[in-house]
Amino acid sequence: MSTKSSQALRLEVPTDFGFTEEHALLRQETRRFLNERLPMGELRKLADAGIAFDRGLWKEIAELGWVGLVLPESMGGAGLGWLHLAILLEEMGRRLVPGPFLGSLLAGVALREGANDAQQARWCPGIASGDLVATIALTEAGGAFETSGVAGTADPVDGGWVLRGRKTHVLGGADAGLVVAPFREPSGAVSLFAVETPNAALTAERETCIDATRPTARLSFDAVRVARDARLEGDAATAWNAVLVRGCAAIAAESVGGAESVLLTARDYAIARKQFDRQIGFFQAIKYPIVDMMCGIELARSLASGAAAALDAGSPGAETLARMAKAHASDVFANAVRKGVQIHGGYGFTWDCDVHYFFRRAMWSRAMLGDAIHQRRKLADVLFDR
Amino acid sequence: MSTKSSQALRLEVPTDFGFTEEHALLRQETRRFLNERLPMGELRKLADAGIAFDRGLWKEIAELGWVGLVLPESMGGAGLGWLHLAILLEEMGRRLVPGPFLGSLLAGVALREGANDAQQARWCPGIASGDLVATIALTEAGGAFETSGVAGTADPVDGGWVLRGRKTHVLGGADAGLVVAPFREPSGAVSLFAVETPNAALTAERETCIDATRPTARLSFDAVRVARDARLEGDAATAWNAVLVRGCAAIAAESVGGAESVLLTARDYAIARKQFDRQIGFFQAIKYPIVDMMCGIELARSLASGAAAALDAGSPGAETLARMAKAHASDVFANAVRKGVQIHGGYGFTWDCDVHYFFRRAMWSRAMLGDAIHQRRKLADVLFDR
Amino acid sequence: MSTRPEETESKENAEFRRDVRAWMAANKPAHPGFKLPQSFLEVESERQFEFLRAWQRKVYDAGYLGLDWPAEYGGKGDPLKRQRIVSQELNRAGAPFLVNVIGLQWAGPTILAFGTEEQKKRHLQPILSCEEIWCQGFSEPGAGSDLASLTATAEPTADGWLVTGHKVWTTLAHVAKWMILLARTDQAAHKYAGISYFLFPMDAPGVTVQPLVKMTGEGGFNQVIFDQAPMPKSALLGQLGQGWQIAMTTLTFERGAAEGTGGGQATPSESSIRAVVDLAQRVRREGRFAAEDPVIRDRLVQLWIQEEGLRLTGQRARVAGLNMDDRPLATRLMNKLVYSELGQNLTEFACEVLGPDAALWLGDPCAPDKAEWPRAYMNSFGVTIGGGTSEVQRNIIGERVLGLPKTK
Amino acid sequence: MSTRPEETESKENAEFRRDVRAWMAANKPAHPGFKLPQSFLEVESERQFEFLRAWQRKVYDAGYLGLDWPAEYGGKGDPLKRQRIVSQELNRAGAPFLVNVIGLQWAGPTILAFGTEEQKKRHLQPILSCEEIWCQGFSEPGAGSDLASLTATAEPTADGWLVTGHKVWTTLAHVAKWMILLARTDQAAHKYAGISYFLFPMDAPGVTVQPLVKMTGEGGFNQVIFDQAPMPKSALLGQLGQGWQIAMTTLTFERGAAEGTGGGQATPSESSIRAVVDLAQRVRREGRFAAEDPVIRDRLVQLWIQEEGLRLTGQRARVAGLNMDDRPLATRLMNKLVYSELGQNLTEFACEVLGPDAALWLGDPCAPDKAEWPRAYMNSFGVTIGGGTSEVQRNIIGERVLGLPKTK
Repeated sequence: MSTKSSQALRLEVPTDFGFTEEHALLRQETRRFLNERLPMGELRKLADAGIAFDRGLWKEIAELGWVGLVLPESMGGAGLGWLHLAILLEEMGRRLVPGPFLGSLLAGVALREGANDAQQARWCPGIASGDLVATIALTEAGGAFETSGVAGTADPVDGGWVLRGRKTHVLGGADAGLVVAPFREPSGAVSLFAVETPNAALTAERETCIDATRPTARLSFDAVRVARDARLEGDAATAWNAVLVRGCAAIAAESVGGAESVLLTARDYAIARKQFDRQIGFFQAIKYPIVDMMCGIELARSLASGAAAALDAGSPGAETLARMAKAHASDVFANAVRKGVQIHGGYGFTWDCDVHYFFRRAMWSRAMLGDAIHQRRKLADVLFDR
Repeated sequence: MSTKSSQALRLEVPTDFGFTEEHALLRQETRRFLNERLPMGELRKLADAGIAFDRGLWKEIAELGWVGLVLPESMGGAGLGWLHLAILLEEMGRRLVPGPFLGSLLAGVALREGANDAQQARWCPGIASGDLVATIALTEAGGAFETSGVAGTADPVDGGWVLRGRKTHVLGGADAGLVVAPFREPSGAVSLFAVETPNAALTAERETCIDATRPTARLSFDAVRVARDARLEGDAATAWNAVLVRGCAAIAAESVGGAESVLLTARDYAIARKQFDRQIGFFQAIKYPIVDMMCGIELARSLASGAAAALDAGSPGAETLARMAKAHASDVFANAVRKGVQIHGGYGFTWDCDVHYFFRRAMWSRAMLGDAIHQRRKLADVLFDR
Repeated sequence: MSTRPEETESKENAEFRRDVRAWMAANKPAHPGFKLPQSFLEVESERQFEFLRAWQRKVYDAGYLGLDWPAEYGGKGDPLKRQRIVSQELNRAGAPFLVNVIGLQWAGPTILAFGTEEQKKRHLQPILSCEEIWCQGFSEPGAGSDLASLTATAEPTADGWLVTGHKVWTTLAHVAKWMILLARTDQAAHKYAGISYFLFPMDAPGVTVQPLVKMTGEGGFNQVIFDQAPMPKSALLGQLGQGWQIAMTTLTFERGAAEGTGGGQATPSESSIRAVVDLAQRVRREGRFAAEDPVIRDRLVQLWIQEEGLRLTGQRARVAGLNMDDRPLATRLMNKLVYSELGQNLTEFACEVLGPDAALWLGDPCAPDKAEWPRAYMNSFGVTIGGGTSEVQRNIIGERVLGLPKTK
Repeated sequence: MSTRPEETESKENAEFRRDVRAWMAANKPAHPGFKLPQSFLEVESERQFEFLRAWQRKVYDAGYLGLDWPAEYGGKGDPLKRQRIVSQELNRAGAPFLVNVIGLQWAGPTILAFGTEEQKKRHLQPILSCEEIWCQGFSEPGAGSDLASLTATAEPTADGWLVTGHKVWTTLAHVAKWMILLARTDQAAHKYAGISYFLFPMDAPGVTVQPLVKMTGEGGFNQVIFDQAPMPKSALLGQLGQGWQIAMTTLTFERGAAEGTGGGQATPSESSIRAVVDLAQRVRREGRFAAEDPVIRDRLVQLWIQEEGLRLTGQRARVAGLNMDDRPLATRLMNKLVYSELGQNLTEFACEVLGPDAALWLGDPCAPDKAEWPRAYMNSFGVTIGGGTSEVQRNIIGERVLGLPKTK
């Protein structure tokens, strides 16, 4: 962890999370928009047709200002905080919004934290407006999310760099106009590079993702030639850490929303379905897992919004809270879908039941950016001061 | 673990566990005797009066041949197998039989595995007849059960040894006529020594044990002078390992019995107690924990009897099974008492309810000879072949 | 992880085991090159089915199926022990499963117990030889856990019955020749007493089989619609109105509470633990192998202990004196509950071990083990739900084994 | 682990907090040398009680109790926020708990909500000053989770009622001056409608207080037998037959669903996680510190995450927009369930960390932390059972928050 443990132990969150009416409005409007634009039937159509990236939907989302929500106004964004984003992502998670949103979001974080003014000016407005789909290549084969796992290389050549390596699970990797990715320089230092596409030496192969709403790809950098200023001129370690921490907070918020949908679906089924002449929600075998699901979700929501508020406040405990939120929300979501299928019985085991779409998202979300086992190992170092 | 992993992976258990009518008879007779001799009211009297070692009961038990059950007939024992013992211990666990039984049992194991003929002839018949209460000092401050944790020292002096050290949690430590304990020689090697009491330099302080049926003590060896032949003349490592493995198997079997009692108590209460005009066992909130308790107990019983059968067969997988049995039975027992208290509601929280006696035994049994976390760490080395 | 015991086996049985093992080694088919189903719940394509049918036929022809069934019905009349040895060796060899599971394990034993001489003669041998596949028509859309609320009816005609109704989760219905069918023959009778049990010919007119798609996106089970579908008098098994009682017997076989006969296996094999260990030794997480992570090791050992406990429970269940005399059914009735949840825990954990690559799905060329793990995890719900949900199992154990009051 | 937020606190509040903190540092009493109870459920001896009563009195005299209660009843009429700051600082300082918990958190707020002007004037100030201790007479031997089946009766007389019945789990009854009492005043009425709520004087004749012994072997709570015990007309709180409704309000306070007022605290404090970390850093297991065992670290982090989640939930619960609009009560009603089970998990785990020394009990000179951990684990059942069992809590959440059908 980048923070000193003595600092990280102070998990200050602003009193009352600095919550304002504005946040409530954002939740309301987001929910209203998604209820209309992406009811479950519509999501099913996209997912079943394998349309993980619907450009029409993307355009609408971009016009609502979501993609640039947390980018500064100077970069074309709305300049809002991470608590806003957490609310937005929770609502997006409820509806399993497909597309490369997270990739663009985190590419924006990388540029904001790790690029110079010229680089930010060049790419950020396009990202914020949605015109430039961007992404960040977070992992390579072997599944590491820390820079220590970066094996791809960047070699300086006359006037630029040659990039070689293979990145996996890249969100929107086959659709992005800009790929931010870490490569290791001959000195051993890891730097971030922003690569515009198309590039003849950069090939993207779509992955068959368990979650059909996630347009992921494997990228092969086969001696990709880029200009000198493709290397982000900020502190790569800082930028990378910001991406990881904010990525954890983002997936946590999204997972809370996904789990919430499963909870409501299971709740409704427990009320509607009858067996033994009773609504099945009568039975504590059904009731208790739903209650426990809710309790888990509420704690996860607290951690996710607490992490967001801490990020907004610049609290040194933000990383700890973000990792806690990721660990807990991942597990809560995974547990919710597991119980969700079971509660629906035979119907839950079919494609017709909505739960499996959330099941797939939960599998994806748990696996990305470090699962709970990984996060807790990091957190133990904070808790035990080593 | 002492066994080679390639061997340990073959967890052979004799088909049908080599079970005979004799085993069934032993269970029946043991149960009948304990039902009469040690009904819960009698156990309560002993425990509440702090009588962890009732010599009358001990004499009866000894006369039944329990103490020497698995010692060879040549040493005055009954020469029966560990499957017999597992059945006996399960029944003893059901009734929380107080006293130093385990200590004498494991001292016998140490002598059988690690002493020469003369030493065996000197002490084993007394142990088997119950006339000589023996014990083994398994742990020192710091709580290690492996010989690597032995800090007590044995220094050779003219014609004998001087022993120094402090042993904790010694079963029957203040009542035993013979204490077997490991000490480290100047060479670094650990040997087992058999010390007869009383000995002026050996003081025993009774511990206040959480389980009032366990007469444990702390022993201080303050330059205890013993003769040369007090050192057991067999392979100490083999003997120690035998004690640990058989100790794990024994506590596992006893824990199965304890958990079984809690199960039956909870079951009966769930049938007798009414709330909301229903027997509380109607509610799945009560029914399911009881069912899960039963399933856990049945698996633990299988592991405990499997381990015993493997010990009888001399299977190289016996250690693995014994550690599995200890890990699982400890957790099952601990979980049973936890749920057992909760199922009994406010009554379960009182001294009047029997469950707390089992609760205390479960706490003791989990903690001794390595808890589940410890056992699983050892087992992982077998499973992962390192 | 562990092999079956041989040391105390009789000389004859040990010899038999050696023969079976040798035969398996020589005859186990090579992988056909196309995706094989993980269990009989997932047989989708014709070629999968034909491959599996041929394998069962081969096992039968070799004399290794129906060993404990009477010789006059195609079996051998040997002790059950012999069939158990075959099952163990099938498992050990990693051979394909026997596809006619419903026939071998549920319908067959039920017919043996309740069938007329004629029915036994007619049905049992083609089950063993895999000539005739069986499916099961118990559940309905409105009658799942509450099976007795089923509404399919069999209306009497001059020479038999006409069936009308809707059955779901009918695994193998698309290839089945016969169905064990529960239908209501007396509307006026008590919920349980009005049900009868039939051996229904799937080629009757008025039967429509529609595939259902599972949460994995795969097929393998179906719904069956009956519209005045006729069956002859000989279709009735047992007495009219005895259906519920017979069905409970079938479910006992299905849940492995009674010992599987005929062949086939039900528990998550020891090899699945080994497979996850193997996986952990291949997968890297943050630069080191998953197998080096103490938390992963601890979790996997927990599952190993459960699996070993379950295996030994199966062994112990056959030894009266090692069971609690006041609940002889305990170890048998808990079998399905424990193994299905263990299987779910194990496959879910395997997905955790996988790390980010758990997100790669069937058909992705880079998916570890061809995405068998997330697929197996999803399919595990077929087992915790099918054949009586875990919730129903817990009720049954609580009520029938422990004598707790019924929750209804 | 974490300290309360101060940065965005108003200047006045921050100043107040500094004052409180300074006062605590100067006035927190030294450990008296005898065993102190872990909570108000365990006050056994006179000296324990007097020590705690003196401490509460001191806090009150300093002006730090009842801040949010109206000035005319002994309070200060400040915003609740102020009292919350005091609670946080009490916690932070590791000060003894406030012994009159039932008065401060359950009886007091209920009287504030339902009492007559006279009752408020009479009872509230002595609660704050600890002059008059309160206990609670709700549960009976046959009425635990099913509280409404209580059978204690209050028979009307010319100038009040005569109480006959049997109450159990009456914490502090042996030192209490008053009891909030539920008794049946109308046998003919519906189960719920026949109950009334009284402020009963414990010094009435016909009252017998008998200590109950807890599973730890310690006292601290009691049973109370009423044999025609008289109380005056002024004892009735609210309307006759309104008892059930008022009791539900009290239970809401008891379970922390409504914010505790008056002072005192309910959640397992962050310091308990820190204490287990500290323990793990002292205890050796097989030669290395428990804190070095990755499995122990992992488990403890799980508990830490829960604790932090619960703390943040408390913070968030006060912010409407951060809660689900369709279940505003969720975070409050789940509080007792989650913290009591977390406390149980944490104390049980501490015993695991202890290794063999977990077997040393109260009074053993070598017991780590004077055997506080096994004792705390046992006492944790007082919280998962008392004030409505975890089972009752799950029913309430399922039914009142999620709208699931009642299980009865």
